[in-house]
Formats: sequence, structure tokens, C-alpha cells
Amino acid sequence: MAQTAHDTHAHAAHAEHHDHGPQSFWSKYVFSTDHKIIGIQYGVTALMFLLFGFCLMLMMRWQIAYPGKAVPVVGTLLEKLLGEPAKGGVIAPDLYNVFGAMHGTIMVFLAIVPLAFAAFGHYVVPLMIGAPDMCFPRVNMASYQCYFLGGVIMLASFLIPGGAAQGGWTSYSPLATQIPTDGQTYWILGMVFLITSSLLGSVNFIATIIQLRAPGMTWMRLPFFVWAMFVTAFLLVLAFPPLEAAAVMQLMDKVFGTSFFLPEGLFVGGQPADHLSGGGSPLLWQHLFWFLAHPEVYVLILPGFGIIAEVIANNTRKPLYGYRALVYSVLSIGFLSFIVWAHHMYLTGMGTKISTFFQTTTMIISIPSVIVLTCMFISLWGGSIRFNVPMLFALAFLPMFGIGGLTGLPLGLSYVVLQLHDTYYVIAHFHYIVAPGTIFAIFAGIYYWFPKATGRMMNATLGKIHFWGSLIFMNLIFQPMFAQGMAGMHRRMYDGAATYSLANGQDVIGALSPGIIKMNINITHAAFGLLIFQIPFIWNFFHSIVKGKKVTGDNPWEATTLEWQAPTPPPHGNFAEAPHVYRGPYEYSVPGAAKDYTPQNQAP
Amino acid sequence: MIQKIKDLMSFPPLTSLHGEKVDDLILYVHYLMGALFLVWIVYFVYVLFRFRSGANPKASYTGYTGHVSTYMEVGVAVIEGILLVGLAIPLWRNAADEFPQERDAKGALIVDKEGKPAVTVVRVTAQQFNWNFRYPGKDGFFGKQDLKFVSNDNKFGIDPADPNAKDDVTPPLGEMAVPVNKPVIIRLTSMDVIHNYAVHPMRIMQDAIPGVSIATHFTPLKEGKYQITCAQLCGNSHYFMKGALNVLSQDKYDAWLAEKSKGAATTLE
Amino acid sequence: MEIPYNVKSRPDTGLYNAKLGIWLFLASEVMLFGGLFTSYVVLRVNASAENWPHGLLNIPIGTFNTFVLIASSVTVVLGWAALKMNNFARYRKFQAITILCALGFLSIKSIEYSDKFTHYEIWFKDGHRQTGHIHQDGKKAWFWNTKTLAGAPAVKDAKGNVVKPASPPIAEFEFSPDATHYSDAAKHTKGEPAAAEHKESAHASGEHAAVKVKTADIKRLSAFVPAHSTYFAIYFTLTALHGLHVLIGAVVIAYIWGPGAKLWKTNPEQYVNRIEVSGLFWHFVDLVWIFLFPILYLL
Amino acid sequence: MTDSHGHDGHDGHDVQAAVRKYLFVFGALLVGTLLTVGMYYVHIPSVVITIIVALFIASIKASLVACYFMHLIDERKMIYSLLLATAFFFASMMVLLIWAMFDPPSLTLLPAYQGK
Ligand code: HEA
Ligand code: HEA
Ligand code: CUA
Ligand SMILES: [Cu+2]
Repeated sequence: MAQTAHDTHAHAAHAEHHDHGPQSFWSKYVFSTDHKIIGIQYGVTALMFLLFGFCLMLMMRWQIAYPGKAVPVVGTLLEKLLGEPAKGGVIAPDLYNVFGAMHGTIMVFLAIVPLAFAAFGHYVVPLMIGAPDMCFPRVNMASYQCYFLGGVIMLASFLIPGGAAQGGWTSYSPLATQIPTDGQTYWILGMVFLITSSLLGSVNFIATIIQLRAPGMTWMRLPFFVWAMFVTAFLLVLAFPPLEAAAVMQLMDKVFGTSFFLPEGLFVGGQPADHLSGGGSPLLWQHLFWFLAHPEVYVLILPGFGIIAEVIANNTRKPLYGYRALVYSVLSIGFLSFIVWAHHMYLTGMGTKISTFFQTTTMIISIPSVIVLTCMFISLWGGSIRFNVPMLFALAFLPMFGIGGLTGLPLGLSYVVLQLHDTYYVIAHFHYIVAPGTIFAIFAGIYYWFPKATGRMMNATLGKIHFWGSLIFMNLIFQPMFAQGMAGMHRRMYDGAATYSLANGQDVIGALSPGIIKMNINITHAAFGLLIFQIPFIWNFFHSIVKGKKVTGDNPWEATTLEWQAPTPPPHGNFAEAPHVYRGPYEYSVPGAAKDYTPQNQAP
Repeated sequence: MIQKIKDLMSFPPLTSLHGEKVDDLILYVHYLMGALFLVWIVYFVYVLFRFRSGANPKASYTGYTGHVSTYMEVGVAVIEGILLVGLAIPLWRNAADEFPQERDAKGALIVDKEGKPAVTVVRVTAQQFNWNFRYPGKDGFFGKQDLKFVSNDNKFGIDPADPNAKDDVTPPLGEMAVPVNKPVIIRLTSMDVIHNYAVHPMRIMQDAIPGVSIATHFTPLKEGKYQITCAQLCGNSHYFMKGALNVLSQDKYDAWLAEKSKGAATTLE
Repeated sequence: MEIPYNVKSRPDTGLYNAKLGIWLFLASEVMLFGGLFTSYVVLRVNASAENWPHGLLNIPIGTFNTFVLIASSVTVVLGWAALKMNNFARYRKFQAITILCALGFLSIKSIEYSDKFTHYEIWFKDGHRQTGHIHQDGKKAWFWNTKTLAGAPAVKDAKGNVVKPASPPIAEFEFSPDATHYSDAAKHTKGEPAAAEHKESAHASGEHAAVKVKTADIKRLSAFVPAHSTYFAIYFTLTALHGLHVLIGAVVIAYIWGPGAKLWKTNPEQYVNRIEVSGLFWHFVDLVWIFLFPILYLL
Repeated sequence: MTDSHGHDGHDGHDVQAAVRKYLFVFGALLVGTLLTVGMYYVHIPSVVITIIVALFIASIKASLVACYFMHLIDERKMIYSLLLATAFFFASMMVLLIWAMFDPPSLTLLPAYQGK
């Protein structure tokens, strides 16, 4: 109903912009209804959160490598800010759990999704389909504001007594409700805002893609990126609400003393909890959580696929291989992602029938992923490959996602999970997908669309330094984790699993060897290395906005899709005249054509 | 050879009967993954080299037109199907449904040649941040358990009226022992939050969830000391929640149990 | 450039933007309430008979409220039809009834709520349980629980001024029990969903005479608040969330009815669209209640 | 009445017919409600039947509201496919979740648990 109140005001808003009267800073950059500004707002905010999430992780990695030693450089600051839990600059176990839960939450909900989906989606999708804006510009603005508020709440929760949520990003009940601090309450409230935000955003995306395609832009002429966003938006619209329901119930458990997720006979803090009515089920939370969270992981990767497809098509100078197969694959990934969720729950006492169902769907869903990757790989054949910075990141994405995806296969088999559940193998599995995978896709996207948004290029040399440094250190961080996980080292270990190491008794069979424990230190060093190689990027990013080389035309990459046919940077309302589409999205190197690219809106 | 591969992949030592099959399945899947990865990466490097813009300034509009990729995709699907139907599902049935028999049809304990129970049954109740173990005692019966009896003096909710409870054995917190070469059934639950009982050399891992009791089983093959890892985040001392699993010869196990059962009845109430 | 299809339908999809938008939004609402309904089923199946109260809600009132909501749904659609016939005055009348119905629904709901907050269940130490009302100084006591009986120390602000005086422990209080207890009744009439209607009458008229209850005999005391039992937990969660939807819907409809009506003069087509879109939301709210009512009141 | 309620011209006659339909649906909804409540007071001996009948009536009422008040009956294909997808995901959530919660043989709910 929010739409009803807002959407149609757009008309008035436009009229106001038409006369190009001087706009105040506030209405232009803060309370803007222009999809491009909103995209940039999302992008910049989410990059900050990405950096913040990374910093949390660096402190955790320090603690894992050097348990009980004060965090260097920021130790005193931590103590000042957080007090007791960071006494003497040393991270206490509670604080470690705070950082862990918030690293996961921030990375997933405040950094990667807002970047890959919201930022690129808002900026690029309307341009790509030849629309003047999104369907509901006001709703769009509200979506960003909800995201921002959600972020503020999450950040604020660090500073309350006892700190932020400590139950992991999965927030399993009863643990999440039993920790006696308010962090979890803040987490839930923050999540409600974030859920609202993605709901508003994705309703808008879907409506825009269905309604505002330019004349001639048929479904099978949509750039693959738009398809990826379309499916992602559906995942968000339909999978998030059950988590919202679960969040409301957990909030009731936390605040009003109900027992949705708490069974009878529970002990709280070592005492029988007879103030609770009981009768709830801890497994219910897990089901509702994973019903969202599995589709959510595809939300993390599908926009990545989309970006990569654009960059690869552009830099091989040839059409994507198997466009239809790609489209049908993402559609089936989206569809199937709703019915595989319990593969995160194999060890919750699952019988043969259920586990058979979920193992089977999990194996089936890997097939469209294989198809997507295969199409991308084969697209390279016969191309004329330009190795510019976006392309380097896009190319690196392929094997990195490959490693992450392939290691999902063993995890999909319940019998294997007897050995690997909740170990660093799982951590490595999904980080290969989201870190050198999605983050690389995001970098590729930033380098690729930067000239459209700013009219300036980013520096290629710095970009290459950034690329090679990131690629090497990412692998140095995550590759050893497979070995650690296989050896039985578990995640969420405050002391880096020192408790379970051989050092505590030479005669213990299967204790973690010194070699495995030592990897902790190497990984941490690599993580700091990764940080150092982000500096060229951050500098490049800000410096190029003002000082970068100016682009000479609207289409510096000589691309075919519509966003490159708009003025640079596109004004409010996007296109000088409404585009008309005559052909598919990747008409590169068409035999007989004058140039090696034929824009979608070029009349035949 | 296989052992070499396992060492290379840092598998932990293997000391249980079914563990071999877990390892095999892990290895088979990794062979598939390795093969795929290798094929693709070789192709990838070759393509990047051959079709770099310097060497191939004019791209081909049609690109690749053969069918190898389709065969590969079908191949992957078939192999996954075989692994799933041939191994993963039957094995999981074995783990989740096919428990070793503890009693015969008449309800009498099945015993071995020496008259000792053929199957060891242990009840495990996890708590923040330790492990409680219970053994059924001489009669082989646990006392009835019901959450409605739970109170501060009766943390497991044992029915005080049940005579079977009297000889149950409760060793000290965090200490568990089982005889070697005999199937063990553990029944897991938790008092407060979700924990996870993991012993890697035995290749077992199972959530302990309050309100439900989940059973799992394994057969230890090697005497020695093992450690029980808590594999599910359960609070600020999760990392420290370690238990001891001692696999003993039958004689030593009997002695251990006898020693722990002294005064067993009093540890209850 | 103007955003197309804000007012007119796009020819190939046959929809205007807001209509597609609201349907997408409703799809997500289906999943939201779907998650809660699913939880309801799980919790219900999980629960033992004694822990799932029956018949504590007032069915006649609930039925009446159902009528109120259905009526409001009809007036929305009639109002819209009136506008289609260019009869603005008639639309105003119908929509006014809608808004009144919404307010009526919410008021009745809050009466029901307050009734629950002053209705108690006592778990005695000897195992038996009783429901009824607590009177204190001749007034109905609100929101008591086991902790209330222990009394509370005075609350002071930072400067040491007493904000709330200390309440002494309560050793004994006046309790007017209902005629039967829901779980006893369930045992008598094995398996029947009913057992309630004695209950209702008991509640309405035949309350037993007040008795004195000693705190020392009590294991647990709870009003019919969410913490009382999983049933009340889900009851309050579902109805409060639904109530919130009613409230938001009413505000939106009232806005379009009142200050938003200027649009009728400048862009009638768009105005009608708004009525349709807000109407779709309103019908959905009605639709949710159609399921909520039997599930919570009758089953 | 395709796309009806078309925003462009349509005669009052059409609308008049629609109004009659709405009133009819209104009546049906009232009857449905009364039936459900009535059934409750009649005390059908089987709980299962009560639940099935009550949910059946509720579904009928819901479809009446959706089809007529919300005009689903002459809505566009786009909306149908959206609702179909939603219905599918809702159903799979409900069915799979409940199945997963109550099938497992190795998982016993404790209160009913008998010691061996
Ligand atoms: C973007 C995120 C993302 C993606 C895409 C995936 C994809 C997959 N995931 Fe992953 N997963 C996570 C994020 C993701 N996952 C997260 C965050 C967790 C942990 C959550 C937590 O507990 O906190 C997790 C955990 C997780 C588990 C639970 C483990 C456990 O806790 O016990 C399982 C089990 O089935 C699983 C399986 C899979 C499978 C089968 C896929 C498949 O979709 C993968 C399909 C892809 C392929 C099969 C690759 C195909 C590629 C090629 C064939 C080409 C190869 C070429 C070269 C290498 C050059 N994942
Ligand atoms: C999308 C999700 C995402 C991403 C991107 C990451 C990124 C990283 N993660 Fe994390 N991680 C999770 C999601 C993610 N993680 C989740 C869900 C968990 C589980 C939590 C739980 O247990 O509950 C987890 C847990 C987790 C653990 C396990 C902790 C434990 O169990 O105790 C570890 C350990 O090393 C780790 C490490 C890292 C590292 C080194 C990175 C690095 O790859 C980070 C790389 C980051 C960058 C390279 C940042 C670059 C930023 C910029 C360049 C900013 C530029 C700014 C401007 C221009 C303004 N993560
Ligand atoms: Cu117990 Cu972790
Ligand atoms: Cu998953």
C-alpha cells in the first residue's frame, strides 16, 4: 500500500526536475528519487560496510592467530569504545562472538546484497532496459532509507551494554534468546528494516523490468544482467517474509517471554526456566531461517553472474554462448533454491526420506550452476579477449566460483557432512563464492561502470595491482581453510581451536596437528596482505572521481547494451530521446557490420 | 596410495567401522571435482592464451558450435546421480535408521560370549559448557525421562518413581568411556541451547537439541583417548567445551563402569 | 521524461504499474502470513492438550468482528464501483463506512485484548490449574504474573527520587475462578473441540464466588498474555500483525478519501486506480482474517 | 469484463451488474461464516472433520474474495503466474517444513520418550 501513496507523485517530481531549477544538496543527493543517485547511495554506503565487515574480520583473525594477545593498532580504541569486553585491547570470548555474528550479518545483508543487487541494480537496470527511471521512485528512496536505518541500528548495537548480537549470523534459538544482553533485539529490529528495504526495492525492480522495458525490448533481448536481477528480486520478495515472521517470533521470545522456539524443561543460565510456558521448537527457527538463507546465498551470487556476463561479452567481442540456456539456468536456480534449504540441517536428526529429498534437490540445483559456468567458459572460445581490469576480475571470478561451487557438492551429501559440517571447510566453501567470487564480480562491475557514472576512467595500473594482490591473497586466505576443515577444525572457535590441538596431550588421537594450527597465523598474515592491496583501490576510487582520465565518448568500452547509449553521466530521466530496441544484447562482431559492435538501439 | 591422498587432504585418523565409507564418499566426490576442475582450468588457460586480442584480433560471431559441453553437463549429472543413489542415500539410511540391535524380540538384552551387553548405550545431555553422560547400569534400563520432572535437583527429568533409575550410572561431567569393537548407540539431547557432539576420528557428528532426543551410532575400532568437540556455537565458552571419550578394552571398561557406579543412586537426586 | 504506464495500462501486460506493484507486495504478504500459519501448525501439532487452551476466546464477538470486516470489504468494492459510475458522493459514503468498520474492528479487538489481560490462569503446586479473575481493591488486576506476587523494590531515578514506590510482596489475593478449566473440560468431552461453551457462559455470567488464594500454593501465575502459552503467543502475534495491517490500510484509505481526493478533479483515472490498489490491499487483509478466525477461535 | 474495469469507457450497466455480483458474494461470505460458527456449536464428534470442513469453508470464502472483490477472475496472465509461483512456494514451505519436522525416525520428542 505504500506504493499507492507514493508512486504517482513521481509525475510531480519530474515536472519539478524538468525546468532544471537549482536543486539543493539535500534534494539532489540525500532525498533523491533518481534511481542513479539511489544506486550510488547504496554503493557508497555498502562499500563502507564492506570495509567495516572486513575490519571486524581482521580483528577476529588476529585473535584466532594469536589468542589472548592485544589487538595491534586499534586495541586501545576498542577498549575505549567497548569497555570491559575489550579489556587491555584483548578480545574477550563474548566480543569474538559479537564480531563473528556481525561480520556475517554485515557482509551478507549490509555489504554484498546492497552492493551487488541494490547498487548495481538501481544504477544499471533502468538504463539497460531503456527506462526513464524505476516504476516507483518514492518507494525507491524509502528502500534506501530503510536500508540506512537498518545499518544504523546494527552499528548502534555495538555500543549498547553487552554489545551486539552474539548468536552467529544464523541466530539459532534458544541461544539467541538466552544471551542476557539486548544485542539480539537490536539485530532483529535491524533485520526488520533491512527486510523491508529489500522488499520495497525488489518489488520495484520486478515492476520496472516488466512494465518499463523500452519498445522492442522483448524478454529474450534483455541483457543477461537484467535477467539475473529479475530472478534475484523474486528470491527476495518471496523468501524474506518467512524470516520476517520468524524474526517477529524471536522478538516475542526475547521481549515478551513467549516460547515459540523454546521447548519444555529448558535451563537458562544453569537454572530451570519455569517462567517459560514451553511448547516451542528450536528446529522451527532453523527451518524458517534457512528457508530464507538458502535463497539468500543465490541472491549473493546471481547479480555476480550478471555482471560477469556483461563484462565477458564486452571483452571477448562476441555474443555470449548459450544465452537461452543461461536464462533458463538462472530461472531454474531461482526456482529450485526454495526447496533445498534443509541441506544446512542434515545433523538435526534427519531421517532418510527427508534427507533423500533435500540431497536430491541439492544435487539437481548444482546442474544449472554448472551450465552457467560452462556457458561463460565457452563464450571465451573464438573471442578476441581484451585483458582490461574489469575483464581480469571477471575472468578470475570463474575458477574462484568454480572452487567454491564444486566444494558445495560434498557438503550437499548428508553422509559427508558427518565429517565436514560446521568446519572451516564450509567457511572456505562459501567464502570462495562470496569473496573471490562475488566481491571480484563487484570489483569488475565498479571498474566497468565507473566511467558511465562519473565520466572518468579508473587508473588501469592501480587496478592491475589491486587485482593481482587480491587474487593471490584471497587464495592464500581461503585455500588452507579446506585443509583445516578436513582435519576437523571447527568454525566459531575463539582460540582458533587451540583447545583441541595436539599441544594439550600427545596421546590424544585425532587432535589437531601443529601444522593445522599454524595455518591460522599464515591465514591472518594473508588477510592483512589483502587489506594492503585494497589501498590502491580505495585511492583509485576516490581519486578517479575527481582526477581520473575523462572519457571521450559515451561508450568507452564500445559496448552494445543501452546504458552505454545514454549521455554520460546520464541526466535525471536518463535518455535524451526514448530508445527503441531492434536486436539482442550481445551483437558483437556481427559479420558484415562496419564496427565490431552493434548497439541494441541501432536501427537495422 | 589412498592413504597418501588422504594425508595430502589432511584427513584425520580413522578409527571407526563406518568411517571408511564416509572417507570413500568424500574421496569419490573430490575425484569428480578434481577432474572437472582440471579439465576446465586447462581449457581456460589455453583459451586465454590462444584467443588473446593480440593473437586473435577479430572475434568469431558464432564462437564454439560443437556439443562437448552438453556431454560434459550430462556427464556431471549422471555421476552426481550415481554417487547420490548408489552411495549417499543408502549410507545415510544406515546412519540414521539402521541401529544395532540392543534387545531381542522378547525384550531381553542381547549379550556377547562373555555375557556382556553386545551394544553399549549412552545417554548424552549437553549443557553450557560440558557434557553429561548416563549409563543404564546393570539392568540395562534407563530410568524414564520426562521433561515435566525437570528441576534444579533433577536436571535430566528422571522419573523419581521409576525403579530402573536407581542403578543408572552418572560418571563425572565430561567423561565418557566405551568398550572397543562394539557398537555404541548415543542418545543426544541438551538442557539449554543447541550443541553438537563431534568426534572426528570416529566420523560422527550430531546436533544435541533441547526438547528432542536424537540417536546416532558408531563402532570404535581402536583403544585410546579421543576428544569430543562441541561443533555448534553455544555461547561464549563454546570453544572450550571439550569432552573426553576413552575407548577401552572390555575389562578396563567394566572396571571403569564399576568404579563410577559406586554411589550412583545418590548422584541422582 | 515521464514514467510510462503510471495511469494507463501497458498494452502487452495489461497492467498499470501500481497494480503490478501491489500484487507483488501481496505475494510477499502471502509468504509472511504463510510463515506464521506454518508455524502455527507446527506448534499446534507439537503441543500437548493441556498446553493448548481451547475456547478461551469469545466466539460471538469474534463472529461479529468477522462480519464487520467482511462488510468493510464489500463497501470498498462498492465505493470503487460508484466511482466508476462517476458518482463521487456515493463513493465517499461507502468508503466512510469502510473506515468506520475498520475502526470498529480495531476497537472490538482492543476490548478483546484487554479482556485477556485481566483473565488469569493459576498453576497450583498440587498440580491442578484454574482460570479466573483477580480483584485488587475492587478493581480487576492487569498483567500480573508470578513475579508480581513477590513484590518489587522501589524504582529510583538517577537523582535518587522515587519514581515508583515499592510494592510489598502479596501473600494472599482474591480470585474469582471460572466454572471449569479448559484442560479438564477437554478431558470430559474427549477430543471435542468444544468444551468451550460452558466456559463462555461461565465466563460471562456464572463466575464462581471469589476465593482467597495463597501465594505459597502457587507455582505459576499468568494472565492470558503471550507468555501464558504458545497458543496465546501465536494468537497475539497473528492478530496484532493483522491489526497492524488493518490500521495501515485504514490510514491509507482515509488519506485517499480525505486530503488525497483533490486528485479526483485533476486526474480521475489515476484516482480510481488508487482506490483499486488500496482496495486490493484491503481485501487481502480481509482474506487473512477469513483464515485467522476459524483457526484461532474455533479449532 | 476484461481489464475491466478498464479505465476507459464502460457503461454503467456493466458496473450495475458487478454491484449485484458483489452483494451476492457478500451474502455468500456471511453464510459461510455462520456455517463455520454453527458447525462449531453443533459439536461434530471428529476433530479432523471439523478442521477439514472449517478450512474448506474458509478456502471457499477466500477464493470468493479473491476472485470477485479482487477481480482475479478477469485478471491478466502476468498476475496469475505471479500468484501461481507464490502459491507453489508457500505450499512447498508448508508441506516440506511440516514433513521435515515430524517425519524423522531418529528424532523423538522428549515428553513422550520412554526409557529403554
Ligand atoms: C553465494 C553463496 C553460496 C552459493 C552460490 C552456494 C552454493 C552451493 N552450496 Fe553453499 N553455503 C553458503 C553459500 C553459498 N553456497 C553459505 C554462506 C553456507 C554456510 C552457512 C552457514 O552455516 O553459516 C553454505 C553452506 C552449504 C552447505 C551446508 C554445510 C553445512 O553447514 O553442513 C551445503 C550443503 O549442502 C552447501 C551446498 C551448496 C551447493 C551444493 C551449492 C551449489 O549451488 C554449487 C553449484 C556450483 C557448482 C557445482 C560449480 C560448477 C562449476 C564448474 C563445474 C566449473 C568448474 C571450473 C573451474 C573450477 C575452472 N552449502
Ligand atoms: C558475503 C559474505 C561474506 C564476505 C564477503 C566475507 C569476507 C571475508 N570473511 Fe567471512 N563470513 C561470512 C560472510 C562473509 N565473509 C559469514 C556469513 C560468516 C559466518 C559467521 C558466523 O559464524 O555466524 C563468516 C565467517 C568468517 C570466518 C569464520 C569465523 C569463525 O567461524 O570464527 C572467517 C575466518 O577467517 C572469515 C573471513 C573472511 C575474510 C578474510 C573475508 C575477506 O574476503 C574480506 C575481503 C574484503 C575485502 C577485500 C573488502 C574490500 C573493501 C573495500 C575495498 C572497501 C572499499 C571502500 C570504499 C572504496 C569506500 N569469515
Ligand atoms: Cu556446546 Cu558449542
Ligand atoms: Cu544452502
